[in-house]
Parts: sequence; structure tokens; C-alpha cells
Amino acid sequence: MTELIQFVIDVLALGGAYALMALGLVIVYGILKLVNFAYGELIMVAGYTLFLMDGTGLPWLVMAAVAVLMSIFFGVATDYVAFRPVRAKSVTAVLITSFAFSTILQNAALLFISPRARNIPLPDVFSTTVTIGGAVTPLRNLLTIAATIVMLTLFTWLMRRSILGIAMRAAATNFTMARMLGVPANLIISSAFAISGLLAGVVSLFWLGRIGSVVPGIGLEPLLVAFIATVIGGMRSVPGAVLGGFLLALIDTSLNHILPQDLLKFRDAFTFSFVILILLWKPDGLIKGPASGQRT
Amino acid sequence: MKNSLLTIALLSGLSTATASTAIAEDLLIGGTLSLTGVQAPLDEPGFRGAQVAVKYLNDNGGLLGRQVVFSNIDGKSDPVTVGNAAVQLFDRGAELMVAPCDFDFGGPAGREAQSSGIVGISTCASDPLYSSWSLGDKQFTLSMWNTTMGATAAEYAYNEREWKTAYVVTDQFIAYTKSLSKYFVEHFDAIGGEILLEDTYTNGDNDFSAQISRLQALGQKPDVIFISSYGTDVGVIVRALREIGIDSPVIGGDAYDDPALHENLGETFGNDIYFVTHTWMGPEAGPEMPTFLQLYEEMYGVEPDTSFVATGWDTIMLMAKAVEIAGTTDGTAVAAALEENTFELLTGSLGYSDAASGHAPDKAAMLVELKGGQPVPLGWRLPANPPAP
Amino acid sequence: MIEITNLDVRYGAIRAIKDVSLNVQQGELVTVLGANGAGKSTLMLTIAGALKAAGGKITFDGRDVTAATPEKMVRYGIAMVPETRDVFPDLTVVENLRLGAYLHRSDKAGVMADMEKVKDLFPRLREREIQAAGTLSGGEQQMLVIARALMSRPKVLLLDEPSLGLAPTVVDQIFEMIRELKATGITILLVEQNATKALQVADRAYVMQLGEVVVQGSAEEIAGSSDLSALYLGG
Amino acid sequence: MSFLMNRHTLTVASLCGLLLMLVFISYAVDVRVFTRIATTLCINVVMVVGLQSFMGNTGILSFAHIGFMGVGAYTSALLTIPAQMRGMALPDLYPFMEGLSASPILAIFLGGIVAAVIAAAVSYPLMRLSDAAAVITSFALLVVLHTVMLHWSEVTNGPRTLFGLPAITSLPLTAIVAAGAIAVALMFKESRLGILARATRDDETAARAMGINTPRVRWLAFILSALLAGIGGGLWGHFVGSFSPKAFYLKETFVILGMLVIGGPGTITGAVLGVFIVTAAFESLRTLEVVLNSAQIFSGQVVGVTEIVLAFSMIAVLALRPGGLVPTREIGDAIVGLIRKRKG
Repeated sequence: MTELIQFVIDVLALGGAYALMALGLVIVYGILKLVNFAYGELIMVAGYTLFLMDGTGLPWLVMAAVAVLMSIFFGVATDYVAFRPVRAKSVTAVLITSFAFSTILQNAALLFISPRARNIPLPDVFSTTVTIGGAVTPLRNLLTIAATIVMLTLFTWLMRRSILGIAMRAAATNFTMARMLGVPANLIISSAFAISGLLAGVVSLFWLGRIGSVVPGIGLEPLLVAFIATVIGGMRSVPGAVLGGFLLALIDTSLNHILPQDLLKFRDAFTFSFVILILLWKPDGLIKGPASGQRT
Repeated sequence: MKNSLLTIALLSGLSTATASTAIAEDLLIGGTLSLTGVQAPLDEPGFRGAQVAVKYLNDNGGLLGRQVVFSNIDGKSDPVTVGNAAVQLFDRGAELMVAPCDFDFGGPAGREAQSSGIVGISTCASDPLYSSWSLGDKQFTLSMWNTTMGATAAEYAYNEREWKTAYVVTDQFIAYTKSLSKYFVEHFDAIGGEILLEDTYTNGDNDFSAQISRLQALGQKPDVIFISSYGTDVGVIVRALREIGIDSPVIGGDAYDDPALHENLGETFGNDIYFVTHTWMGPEAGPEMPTFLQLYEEMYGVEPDTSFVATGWDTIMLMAKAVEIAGTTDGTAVAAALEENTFELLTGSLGYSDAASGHAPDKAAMLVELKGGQPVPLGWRLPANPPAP
Repeated sequence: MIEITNLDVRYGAIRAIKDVSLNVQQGELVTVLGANGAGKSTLMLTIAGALKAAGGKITFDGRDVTAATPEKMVRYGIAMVPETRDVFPDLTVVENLRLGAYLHRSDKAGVMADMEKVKDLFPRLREREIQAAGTLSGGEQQMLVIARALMSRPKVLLLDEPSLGLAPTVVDQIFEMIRELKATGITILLVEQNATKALQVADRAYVMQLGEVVVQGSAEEIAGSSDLSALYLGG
Repeated sequence: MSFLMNRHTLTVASLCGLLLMLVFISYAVDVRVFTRIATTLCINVVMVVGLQSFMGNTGILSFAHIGFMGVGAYTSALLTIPAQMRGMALPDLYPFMEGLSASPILAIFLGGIVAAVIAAAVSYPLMRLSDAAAVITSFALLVVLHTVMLHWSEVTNGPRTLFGLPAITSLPLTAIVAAGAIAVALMFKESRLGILARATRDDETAARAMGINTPRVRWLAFILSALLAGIGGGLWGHFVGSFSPKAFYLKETFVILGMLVIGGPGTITGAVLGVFIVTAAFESLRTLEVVLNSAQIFSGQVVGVTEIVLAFSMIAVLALRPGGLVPTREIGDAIVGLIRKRKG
């Protein structure tokens, strides 16, 4: 029973972080049909923001809020630097520029901050351990689950109720038609990037909370995670991304228990082979996205 | 097109020209220490320590009557960059080579030094692969080997603390992390301890949940946890363990001797952690330490915070002593001087076996405890009968 | 109101529209007729700003709008109903309509009133307001796109093939509705293949063939012209 | 004379002339650092021309290329690390592999073949995909290859540095292989297959309507590109002597991709030119970094400037000149055009 509780908490906490990451990737992909390779760097940006504010004496929540804001800012900057100049040219071009932007951010961190790992300030609650039904778990895990619920609720409300959300959903199916109704393309795209930055920023607090420090290359892993989750769940489906995130967490956590350690080290190879198979067999993922659409 | 080619040609031509005039009198010591990347926490303090030593030598008349110039090109924690940097330094006339820590990164510099026929010394490579066997008869490391480091940890755990059972995590990252565990396990087993589980981890994974589930499946709490990892990952692993309530003492090697790690663990997680390292940066270490501490503070205005600064100073001073004995920087002569003498250094007394037996360093280790995020020295140790490499 | 002069539109090397000039006056219903591939839809998309003109000029209310973006055109008062009947299939009927009123999103009361008006105009939409638009029938979807276009309070409505692929009885309903819309005073540019029906409601007509305007005149003149069918057959 | 006038021969001759000039200058200057840069440049020509033969002809971005470079490097290492070194370099090697050995030159080419075989075996189904899906799968393939290299300790020594490769890669050898790669890539581009591949690039639907078997055409291009990547990897391995899997991942991908994108993925001339320009810029910037660092103007280390400049250049080129510096016409075509113009 204790083990089960622990397992469930692990899956939910990990899955929550994965789901939010995946959501941030899908919201941009849904509208532009383009993968943002610089997405993982938003985590890095948030991390370095925390590091730079260490010692300012601000309450941690304020620092966290600034970190999330910076993540949003850089999310929008991705659009301006990497996407907008080449958006109309070709898919390949945008993929390369987003990859290039990711390199710029990483190397800017190397150059202007430090190539070394930097410790980030964390609140005391992050190093608190609680016991639930005999299972010992970091309080951070429960906070991750809570944050996931809040973010998903907020996100659902935004997409269902607000005119911006409706416009974004519309743009995901038929961008040209949405524009012909007066929905400004650039606003929608920038909003998508901002939301993607918001999600990455919130995840980063928990992601980095586990590690306690930030390095320039920190973004690769979350990017890969978001990739797998979205491909499993459906590159263009919002519920799919959430499902994919939780499913991936379930698979990962179960493999941790089942796979012998000699095979476990090849886990990434397995999951990415799986990604390739899904793309071949069911390019839309497990949950089909909205009806077809085209790029701007 | 032609133009850019010419530019390269001119640039490289120029740099060699200026370099060759500059070294007419000076004695150039090349360095490929990594100032960036995962290796930086070990190499960068060494770089600082080496600069103190160079200044000290020059203030006291130089070496063989020549001023010493220490030129370091960032190896960027990448074996390929280290190799390229070493070649560049030999082109500029380097007569001695300071190689970065550890076999994976220092190896390429050692090999280039060997092929140029000069002596290279790594500041803190502790894997027994860093030997004359694999690199050649003019290559040395300042550090004790992992045989000593692993055995010291094992003896402290079993003999001094009576921890009978151990759980071992080995980062597969580099030769150092692998062999440190290997010798700990060998020695712990040999003196009567029991290894409950040997698990692996790969640097940069940032995810320790798989290992934790295997540890929990044991159903038994180990008396001690031996973690051989590197850089921030040590912090990731310790955090992960402590967060789920596993409070067994943790023990490891010199990679723990990193103030950033201590800060990362902080008061909450930085307890009951022990590590084997090169020396202690305080008067407790030995009679020469206060002099160094003073020189260091004069140069940098702060106290040194890791023993890796001492390895940098020691590497340069060891080279200087050997060169003075040999009377030349010629590789064969300096290597012979290193093999035949015993040197008193900040990191303890050091002697080498001959080239045929690998240039095995004969050296003691310093044991340090982490209490509330602050290191506390426990004293010098020399294992009774360390395993053979 | 809309004044098009010497318009050229290209798809790569293909000239889809060649030197087309056309105008629509306030309150008029002008229809553009022609066979498949005559360039009618291209013309409409270019006016709406979704395609870029390679040459020529489009003005609206005296303002040069040749290079305007689609979102600008709506703002100026031109609403497009494309032939592809682009409802947003995953959005509900109400959400589709709300999006139509995107420009007036701050005027909540006004939007509610407009919404009631179009629901009165199309009672079927009221019955299905919380259904996903993708589940509607073809005729209902056509009603929805027109209703959605009206939500932007346009001065000019661009209707591209509203009868395409619909059952004859539904086609009749649609044309009945177009007549009602015209009666409200809105300016309409209508593209149709169903020339007979279109000419019954239109004031003036243009006939396009292979990207060029070949005949123009009042609806009666064109309807009376004997070579209309010849034009359609491409002769 | 008419043979010399052939525009393809002219292209190959001009590009090889460039390489020859490089070798010549290197011998004239006789500075070890310059020779090393020139050698790396030639290896990069093999890599970038290899990537061009897939990306240029099919229009699909491939991330997996560097993975095949790794396959070539490790294969060649397995075959050439001297017996007395093997125990240290590959402590976990499978016993049946201990006896494997080949001369380094042969090993380099076998490395290419192994890379090509692996590419052939895994990639056929992937070639159905286009656009973002194709890019994601190639990215996933890179992660798979990287993970295998990182963890298959028996064969690669895991994440640890593999050492002991005989350093046989010389500038003349790499220049010859680079010249060969240029010739092969041009032959492929102008062959019936290459033309078919470019037809699928320009209009996939039309190509399919014409009865072109798109996946098969792309597949063959992919195999060729993996072959060249594998050979490039082998050459590189025998040049640096020791490396770890980290050398075959995103950073390297970025450099190779940057060279191709800036030069122009559509042409071999562009690919080669991209290598020269980026190498020149890289080395100048790196010199600048070293100078700044040794002058200690900044308190910290100056790192990453080269990558930042390359990244901005890529974005600028893609925004302003999406086809790269040499988008469509090979140098041979340009020369022939010039001669004709003068005659006419």
C-alpha cells in the first residue's frame, strides 16, 4: 500500500511537470505546425534569473514570479528572433533558426553568466519531506501536483472561455480563416509563445527545485521529455499533450521498477524508438488533434 | 575565399612568430586546464594555485635562471579541445605541460606531451589509467591513485565507523568515477564489509528515481552509501536520497571537494557526508601550508576554498623541483628526477614508482567531513594495503 | 466602394488573374460568374487580403488596400465567406460566432445583440448553438459562416460560391437569405457558378474566363446574352 | 577541350583546386596549427558534402547525420586500436571482438560502410515523412544513436573517453577523401536518382503523380549521406586520437548544419564554400577568444562567442538569403555561363 501511494505520487508529480512542458510545446506547434527547439532554454532562462536574484533579499515568491516573467519574455523573444524573420520561408528554415536561437541562449549564458553550474535559491518548503500513508515524499512533489492542477484549470479556462483562447483554437485549425475574421496573426502567435513561456517558467521552478542548480545545457532534457510526451499524445492535441505527459511519467516510473539496470540505461533509446514508431504508424499521436490546417 | 585563407595563414603565422621571440629567454609551461565545463570545478582552482606558484618562482629568481611563463589554453572539459590546445602550446615552445584532471580529459594532453618528448603532470588525475603504462614514460599525475582514494574511504567506513553494509552508486561518466567505485568495492569487500547493491548512474541524467526504487526494493537500509560521481550530480543524488528519508552517511572522493557543491547542499542536506581528497586548506595540513595560504590571499584577496588550489601549486612546484634536480627541462632527465626522489608538497609527501610499474604515486589522502554544509578536516590517512590497479 | 484596377495575381509562375478591373458600388449586389478555374476564388481571396497581388491596385472607400493583411481588411469592413465553408469544426456554433465578433470583443452587449439578430436570421443555428460546428450539415455550415461574417458588422460581404455542393432545396434557402441580406442594405460581392440563381438576385455581373474579365454588364443584360453558355464551356 | 568544358567536371575541378590550394598553403606555411585547421576543414568538407547529398537533394533537414559520423568513428576505432591498448581502452569489450583488426585506411572506409548499412536498415520507413515529422524522427534517431553510443560500454567504452586510435589522418589523405566526396556527391546529384530526388523536393505530389517512388529515392540519398558521414567520422577519429560520445551530438550537428545552411544546401559548391567560410570565421573568432582570455580583459572566461556569431549568421542568411550564399548554380555552371556570355 505504501509503495502504491508512493508510486502514484511519483507518477502524478512527474507527469504533471511533463504535461505542462508538453503543453507549452503543443500550443506553438498547434498554431504554427513548427517545433520550437529553443523551448528547453526557457527553463534555463528561469533558472539563471533565480540565480541572479539570489541575495537580493526578495521573498522567494517574488523571485519565482520574476523568473516566470523572464521565461515568458524569452518565449516571445523566440518568436521575434527565430520565427518571424523566416516564418513564411520554409519549415526547414524555421527549425534551423529555432535550433540556432537555442544555441544563442545557451552560449549567452556561458558567456555572460558562467559555464559552471550555479546554485539557485530555493524556499525551505522545497527541502521539506512529508509522510503520507507511510510513504515518504518531498513536499515539492505535492506542490508540483497542485501547480499542475492550477495551471491546467487556468489553461482550460483560457482556451474555453476567453476570446483569445477561442481565437487560438481557431487559428490552430485554420489560420487564414481566423485572420479573415480580424484575428491578428502576430498577436495569436505571440500569445502562444507567451503561454508556452509561462508553462515552461512554472515547470522550471519544480524541475530546478529537484536539482538545486542551473547549467547552460539544462534545457535539453525537458525539451526531449516534452517531445516524447507530445508525440505520444498527439502533436496537435492539447488534451493529448497532457495525456502524453502523464503516460510518459507512468511508463518511466514503471520501467524504473521493472527494467533491469543494464537495459534501463538504454531507456532513452527505447522511448525515442517508440517516438519514431508512433510517428510512422500514427503521425497524429494517440489523440487526434483538431481537423487539418495549414501554415500561415 | 583566397582572402580568408590568407587571413588564417597570417594570423597563425603571426601568433607563432610573436610567441617564438617571447620564449627566447622565458621558460614556457603550457597548461590545458579546463576553465569551463564539467571539469572546471576541479581544474579552475588548480589554475589559480598554479599562478601563485609561478609568481612565487619568479619572485625568487625563476627557474634555471629563467623567468617562468605559464600559459593555459582552456581545455573546455573536452578531450578533443585539450588535445588541440596541447599541440598549440608545443608549437609555441612549451617545455613542460600541466595536464587537466582525470584521464579522460588529461589523457590527450599527456599523449601530446609524450610525443613531443616532454614531461607532463596532471594536477589531479587519480585514475590508475593515468600512468606511464597508457601515456608513456614522461607522464605523471600529482594525485594519489583511486586505489588509495577508494581504499581510504573503505577503511574509514569499515574500520573507524564500523559501517558493515554499503550501497554503491557509480557514475559511468569517466574513468575516474568508474574506477573509484571499483577500488572502494574491492577494498570494502576485502576487509570484511558487505556490498548490498552496486548501481549505476550517468552524469547529466538529473534523475535518480530508478536507483531509488531499486534501493527501496532492497528492504534494508545500508550503513553507508558510497557515491562516485562528478560535479553538480553529486548534489542531485544526495538531495534525491535525503528527500525520501534515506539518511545513511554518504562517502565519496575528491570530486566532493567543491564549494559550489557544499553550498548547493546547504545546511539541510550537507550533513553526514565524508570525502577523501588531496589536502586541507588550513594549518592542520602541514608546515608549508600557512606560507601558501598567505601567498594565495595576497594574490586573490580571499582564502582558498578547495584543496584543488593546492594541487595546482604543487604541480608547478613539483616541476620546478624536478627541473632543478635535473638541471634541464629535457623530458628524460626530468622524468628520471621525478622517479628517483621524494617531494614534500602541500598535498603530502610524494614519490613515484618507475616507468615500468606505471609511475604509481605513493601518497597519503586527506579525509574531510561535511557538517551543516561546511567542510571539517578529519586528518591524513594512508590505507594499509590498497588494492592493486 | 470597391475599386479594382488592372489586378494581377500569380501562383509561382502561373498567372491566375490577368489585368482584372472591377468595381462594386455601395448597396449593390455584384456577381462574378465563370467556370471552374476562371480565377473567381483567387479574386475574392486577394480582395480579402489572404493572397498578395502581383500587380494592379485595390481601393476600398477610397483607401489603397492592395497590400493590406486579412485582419486589416475586416477592420475596414470587408467580411469574407470563403467557398471552402471554413467553419472551425472543433469550436461550437456560439464560439464560431463569438470569434466572428472578434473586432467588437470589448462591446459585450452589442455582440450579444448581434448574436441574437443572426440567430433570428438563422433559427437553425439557435437550435444547435452548443454543438461543435463540425457536426453541422453542409447547409447549416454555410449559414454559420455567413452568420459569422455578419458578426463583424461588415460594410461589404464577399460570398464565394455559397451554393457549392448543397442540395437544391438548401440552395434555394441560401439565395432567399442573400436576397434578405441585400434588403438590409449591405453591399455584396457574390461569386457563383450557378449563374441563373446568381443573376436573379444580382444588380450587375462580371463574367471571368481563364483569369480575365470577358463580359460585364447589368444582371439583365448578362442573363439575356445568348453566348453565356459558350463562355462557361470555355468557347 | 570539350571534356574540360563540361560544367560538372569544371565544378569538381574548381572545388578540388580550392582544396589543393589549401594543402599547398599549408605546406608553404608549415605551421602545425594551420595544418590541423586545414585537416579539420577537409574532414568537415566530407561531412557537409555528405549532409548536402541528402538535405540538398531531398529538402529534408536531417539531425541524424552526426550520429552516423559517430558510428564511423567507433567502428574504425574498434578495428584499429592496437591489441596491447585494447585492454585499457575498451575494458568491457566482447571477447569475440578482441581479434578484430584492419589497417586504418580500410577501417575508415569500413566505418563508412557500417554507417551506411545501419542507415539503410533503420531509415527506409522514415523516408515517407516530410516536414516537421521528418525532422522530429531524424532528431529522435540522433538521440537513439547517441544513447546507444553513450551506454554500450562493451563497444564504445560508454560515456568515457575512448583512446588509442592510431593518428594516421594527414592533410593529404583528408584532402583526397574530400575531393572524392565532392566528386561522388556531384555525380549523385546529376545522376538520374539525384534528379528524381530533387523532383520530389520541389513538388512531392507531382513527383508521386509521375510515379517516382519518393521514399526509395530519399532512402538512397540518405544511405549515401550516411556513408560519407561514417567516413568523415573515421577520418576525424584517427585525427584526434581520443574522443567521447559527446563529440557526436547537438553541438557538432549545429556546426555542420551551420556550414551547409550558410553556404547553400542546394549546391555542392555552396556546401564546400560554407565549410571554408565558417572555418575561417570560427578560427578567427577562436583566436579572438584566446587573445581576450590571455589578456584577461574580462574577469571571467570568454566562451561561446563563436557559437553565438554562427547562430546569428545562420538566422540572417535564412531570413535574407534563404538558399544560402550559393543557392542554385554550381561553380561549373557559373563558369560555363560566363564563357558563353563572353563568346556571345
